Amino acid sequence: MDLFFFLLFAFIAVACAVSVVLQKHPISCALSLVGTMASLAVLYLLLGAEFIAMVQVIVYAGAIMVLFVFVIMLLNAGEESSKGRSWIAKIAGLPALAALLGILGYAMLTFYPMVGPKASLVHFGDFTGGGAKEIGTALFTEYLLPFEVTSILILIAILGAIVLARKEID
Amino acid sequence: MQNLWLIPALPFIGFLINGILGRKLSKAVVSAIAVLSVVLSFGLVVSVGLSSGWGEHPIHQHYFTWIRSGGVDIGWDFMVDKLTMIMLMVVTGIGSLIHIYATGYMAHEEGYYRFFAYLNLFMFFMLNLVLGANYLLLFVGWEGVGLCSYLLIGFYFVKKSATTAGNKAFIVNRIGDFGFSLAMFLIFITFGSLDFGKVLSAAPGKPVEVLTAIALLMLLGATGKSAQIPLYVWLPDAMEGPTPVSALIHAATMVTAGVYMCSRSAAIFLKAPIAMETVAIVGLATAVFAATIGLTQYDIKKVFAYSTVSQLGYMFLGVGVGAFSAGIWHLMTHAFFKALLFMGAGSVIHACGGEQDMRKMGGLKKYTPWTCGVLACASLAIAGVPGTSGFFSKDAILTAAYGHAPWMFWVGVVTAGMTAFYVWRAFWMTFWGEYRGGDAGHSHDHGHAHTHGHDDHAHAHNHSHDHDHDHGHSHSHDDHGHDHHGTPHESPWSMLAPLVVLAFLSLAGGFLFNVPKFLESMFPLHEEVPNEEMLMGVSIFAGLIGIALSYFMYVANKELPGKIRKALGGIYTLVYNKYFVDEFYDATVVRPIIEGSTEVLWHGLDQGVIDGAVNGAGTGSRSIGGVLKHLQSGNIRSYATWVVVGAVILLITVGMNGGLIR
Amino acid sequence: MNLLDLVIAIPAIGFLVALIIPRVMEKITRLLVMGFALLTFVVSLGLVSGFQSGVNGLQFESNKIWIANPEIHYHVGIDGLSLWLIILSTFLTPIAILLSWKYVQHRIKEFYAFLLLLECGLVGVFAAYDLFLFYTFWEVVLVPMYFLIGIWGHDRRIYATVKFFLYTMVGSVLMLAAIIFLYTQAHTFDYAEILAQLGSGKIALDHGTETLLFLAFFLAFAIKVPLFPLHTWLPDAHVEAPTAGSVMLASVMLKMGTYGLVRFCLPMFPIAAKENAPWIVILAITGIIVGALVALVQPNMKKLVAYSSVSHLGFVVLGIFSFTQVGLDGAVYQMLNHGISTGALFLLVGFLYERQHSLAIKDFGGVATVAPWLSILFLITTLASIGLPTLNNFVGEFLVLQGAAQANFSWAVFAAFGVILSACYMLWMYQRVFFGALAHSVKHHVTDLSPREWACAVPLIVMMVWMGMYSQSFIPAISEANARILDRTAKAGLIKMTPHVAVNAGTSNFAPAGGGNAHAR
Amino acid sequence: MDPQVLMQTLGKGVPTSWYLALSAVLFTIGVAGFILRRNIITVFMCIELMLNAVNLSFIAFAHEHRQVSGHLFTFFVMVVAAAEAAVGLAIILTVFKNRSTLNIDEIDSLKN
Repeated sequence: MDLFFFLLFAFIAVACAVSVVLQKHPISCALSLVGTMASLAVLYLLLGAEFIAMVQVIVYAGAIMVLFVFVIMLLNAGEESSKGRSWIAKIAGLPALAALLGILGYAMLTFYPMVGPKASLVHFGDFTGGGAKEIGTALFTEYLLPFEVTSILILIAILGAIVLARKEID
Repeated sequence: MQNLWLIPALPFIGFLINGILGRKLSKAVVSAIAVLSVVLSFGLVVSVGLSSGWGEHPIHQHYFTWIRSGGVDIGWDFMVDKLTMIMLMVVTGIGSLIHIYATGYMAHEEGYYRFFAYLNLFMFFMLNLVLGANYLLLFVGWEGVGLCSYLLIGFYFVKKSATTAGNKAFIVNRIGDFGFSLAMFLIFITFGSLDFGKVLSAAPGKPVEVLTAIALLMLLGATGKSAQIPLYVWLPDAMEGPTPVSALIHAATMVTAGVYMCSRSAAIFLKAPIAMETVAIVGLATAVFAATIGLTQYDIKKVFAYSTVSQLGYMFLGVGVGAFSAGIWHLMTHAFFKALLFMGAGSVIHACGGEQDMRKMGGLKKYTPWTCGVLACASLAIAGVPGTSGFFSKDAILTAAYGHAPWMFWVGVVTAGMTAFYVWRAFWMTFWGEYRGGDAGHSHDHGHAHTHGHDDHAHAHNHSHDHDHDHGHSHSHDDHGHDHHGTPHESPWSMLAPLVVLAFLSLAGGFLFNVPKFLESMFPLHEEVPNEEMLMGVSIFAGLIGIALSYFMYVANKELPGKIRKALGGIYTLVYNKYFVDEFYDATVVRPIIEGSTEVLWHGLDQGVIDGAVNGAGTGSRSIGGVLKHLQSGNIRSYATWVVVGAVILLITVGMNGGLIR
Repeated sequence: MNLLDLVIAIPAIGFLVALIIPRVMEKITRLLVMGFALLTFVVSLGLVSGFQSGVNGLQFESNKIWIANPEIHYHVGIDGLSLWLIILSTFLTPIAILLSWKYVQHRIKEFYAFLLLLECGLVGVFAAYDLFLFYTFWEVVLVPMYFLIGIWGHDRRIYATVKFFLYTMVGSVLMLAAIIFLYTQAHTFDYAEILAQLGSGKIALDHGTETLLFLAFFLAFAIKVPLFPLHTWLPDAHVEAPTAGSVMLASVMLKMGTYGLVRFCLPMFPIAAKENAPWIVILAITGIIVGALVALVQPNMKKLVAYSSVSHLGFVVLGIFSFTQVGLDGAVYQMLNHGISTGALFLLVGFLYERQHSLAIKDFGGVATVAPWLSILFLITTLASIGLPTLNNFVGEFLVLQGAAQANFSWAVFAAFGVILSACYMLWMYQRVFFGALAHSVKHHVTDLSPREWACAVPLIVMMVWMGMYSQSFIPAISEANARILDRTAKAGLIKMTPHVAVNAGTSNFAPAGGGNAHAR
Repeated sequence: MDPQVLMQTLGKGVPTSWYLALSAVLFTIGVAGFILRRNIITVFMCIELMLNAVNLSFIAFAHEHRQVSGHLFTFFVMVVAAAEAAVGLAIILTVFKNRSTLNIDEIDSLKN
């Protein structure tokens, strides 16, 4: 079962991600991205991260992506023009990407072998430390300071957004 | 206990009051302060003299430590001995007279307060120079009087020629000071002190070479301040200043500082025969050289200026041949008669409404009898007519010169003859014959209307400061352009009274003050020279010949000078143009420095080589940057690509080196 | 928190306060900044009154750990050497603020804030006794000056700032390398500790290393001074800088270089310093003469004064490397003198600029007619600058030349040429600007001093006279500090004495009776 | 690689490395989008995609080490992402307002 769900949602995630890159219209991209995020949420659940999976769906797929869609609608963004002049992206981009993928894959598979007795396995239900209770405990004890800092960060982000938006009024 | 510091302090207070508040004070108050401060200081000198037996019992007073560092310990010390006493009397006495004279002479000038402030400041520094008990204090006065000389020469500061002359004076003096300061360094290294007492008492024990070096460096200093060859060039130009300044600074006091310094350092000079010989030769050469120039000049002040240079040469001759007291004597008598000559000339200029060219004067004796009379006294004295003050001192020097080297005596006698000639030439040209000025004579002088009379408030419109006359003539004008009457007129009594006093001193100064006798304890009298009467006779004869010749040429036979001029041709032109020394210095020193600094040092070295190297480095890095700047396209996608490429390279590098974890 | 900490802290606090004040409250900013600067000055006067002579070592010392690892201390303290330089900084800052009252019209609060930051950095440089701290302050000074020239300067300000910045950075990077090298040897940045280790031989530098370290420090300082071939940033920086910037740059910032030479180069690397002294002295003398000659032909007043600074600081370097008590005292005293008199020159030139909006000499003429008091103050300053006795520069120049003469008479001979030339360029400039016929534009634009300008200029004039007439107020403290430094160099000379050094050491220990012969040539 | 062993392993669960590989793939796709796309909003979405890929790694590691820290990192990344989205989109709005374009190739004022 683990394997089935993994393969299914991994496929959906990758397919949607590719769609994000390939779709011409931003709205299509945004919807594809929602797909990726949703499937990732399922994968999180498989990994025992219930809380994060929920947050992923609510905050990411919900709030943030709505923001994106909203902006796209607001700006009435159409299909992107193919007009561009980054020769360096064309020449160096794809080889660099291939190399990046190769290196990342190589590194991860070196440290975490794919198969064999050493390979550690993910089985649904093995790890149950990702519930809201555990997260909450850690967040308000060990990670209290960073947590409070995030509140300031968000405050600043709100301020920043307001300041930037206010210019439009002037 | 006399407070010596009060002597210079009084003029200094005068300077402060006049300098700071003078603009708001009336002329009467300004002159009262200025004159009073100097006269009081003269009174103090007299009282110090009375209480110390005229320097018989030297006074030495320490006020505060000025500079102390390492071995250097210089106090602000004043001292009075006989030599100082003479100088003090000359400076304050003649200074007082000239201050009084100046109240009349400058009565209608703009910047009246400024003039007296400078004059008082000068007195302060001059008294410091004389009173200072160490070389550094002497140097303070030395530079300070140079400053005042600069300020006063450039008193008419809208006139370019005046300020240029001021600069020239200061800078040429600086060259001399360069020598003096090096002499001080050497003195300190050799003696470990700059106090006169310590240095001079230790001088006999020091090696001759060092003492010679010190003495020669001092001589360089003295040639600057006392206008000797090769640094005399500033003094004739200094006549741009108002006439009282010429009388006080450039005849009676400041320029004699070099003689004072050499006499003060007699102990060093006496041990350095080569230096003494140099002093004598420099003095003699200057005396002859300047006298020849004096023969040809037409500007009355220039004539006296060259005469001053020449007479200073005499004093140096006296010092150089070892007759220090004779040199000092001549210093004193010269102060009398030369101050008188200048002030008389000032009176003449005053009378002629600012004219200085003797060719535009003449016949003044009937307009200005008093001036004529006193100038006659002074001219007699400078010509060395027996019985006058100049006769005694000049004779003392010449006799000593004969004792040292007869040829010096003969050259000196010829110079004396020339001196008598040109001074009397000036006298005849000014006072005898017909008045050659008239209205035409000064109509070119200042092209604006003048009020007549002496009322103080009528001068409110300024006299001459709005235009800059850069006179093309060989002579220049004292900007003393007031009172343009149709005919010359006698000067007011404030000017004449000091002249009369000085006239008396010029005539009788030799009798009254026997300086060599007075200074006998400091400078032993010169040994007797054989045939002294004969020598005396020769020099008297030379002087009389000079007077007679001038009468013959400028009164009895007026065509003669023109003929002689034609006959001499090139030589006359050479002398008339002062041997082109200024032009020579300009071409060999000034021009090369200016051109060289501009082209070679500034444009060449600074901007070319050094900045070139710096900018070259800059250009090099910029051209590398020029290649690299294409990466900075501003295109976000290419930046992103670079980030990826960089990340890949970084990961590969880390991976090749075994990774981070291990 | 002792007085010295306060003197460093008050300007820093003032800097922050000035930044916080809203932009609209210009008047309050000015007054507040002025208040901070005056307060600093008053507090710094406490340093003078509390300074004890005869104490060996630092006074007002304060030593706290700033960064734990690597161990960097906030270690400050003063001796006679730094005392007066600190006072000079705190004395001139209020004047610089006051003189900019009208001149600076845009970005007012940043301008004044930077002046306070500059003051803080300068005091810190002169007080720091930890090499890293010293370096930090050294660079802190650079920042405000960069902006002062770059933002409030004249037309070519960008060129000037870049040149100024690059020149200085090159030197300071080398110095940083040397400091780090010393750290690897001594395992501390504390200067006193490093000195002790060097003295006791715990850090044994071989000859080549010592020379290299000396040169690294020397180069940083020599650029700042600036010594002759490294001086070309100075005229550009001065010409483009606003008046307050010029005043601070010439008066105090240049002294950082000479201070560094005395404080660090001499005591840490005495042997290298002595060995390298001959060519350094030759450069210094070349600087004196070339600077003066180039100043002579400058058409721009500020450039002229800038080149005169090159010449004057040549005297300072000459005095330092004469290795005599007299010369060193004179050099340190001359630093102060130059600060006062050249500061005043820039100040007065700035006044002229504010009136005429030109620095070219040819645009002036006859100023004395319309502005007599300005001319008189300028004249006094000019005279101070050319070393007239009774004014300050004379004392310094005399001592420096005397010291140089003791070390080697020919040095004094050549250096004294600079004294002649200084009269030439200053008086010639004075004549062209102030004398002569009244130029038309001058008549319309130039007025005499305002009360504010009086307030700026008079303290400087008073100091000129005071320092010229009664140098004993200042020199004893300097002498003591210098004596310790010379003592160190002399001891080091005794350990490994080369023949050349022997000659120098002999003359510095001047014997009244003997020494004359050797110098008589 | 022995198919038998593979099957045996997969029977018990999915190897962690597969999750990591997926993460790497998603990340690379995100980078590709970032480089290749010209629409600024899409580019922004690609950034979100990369963040998500990284989050997946975190969660996988958290599972591997049986620790909750990874979850918390993910949480914080989300917070930052939210803040970033807010500010970023505001910037995009402003840029669009000023330049009337969403093409990042035309927004090159960072040059020089």
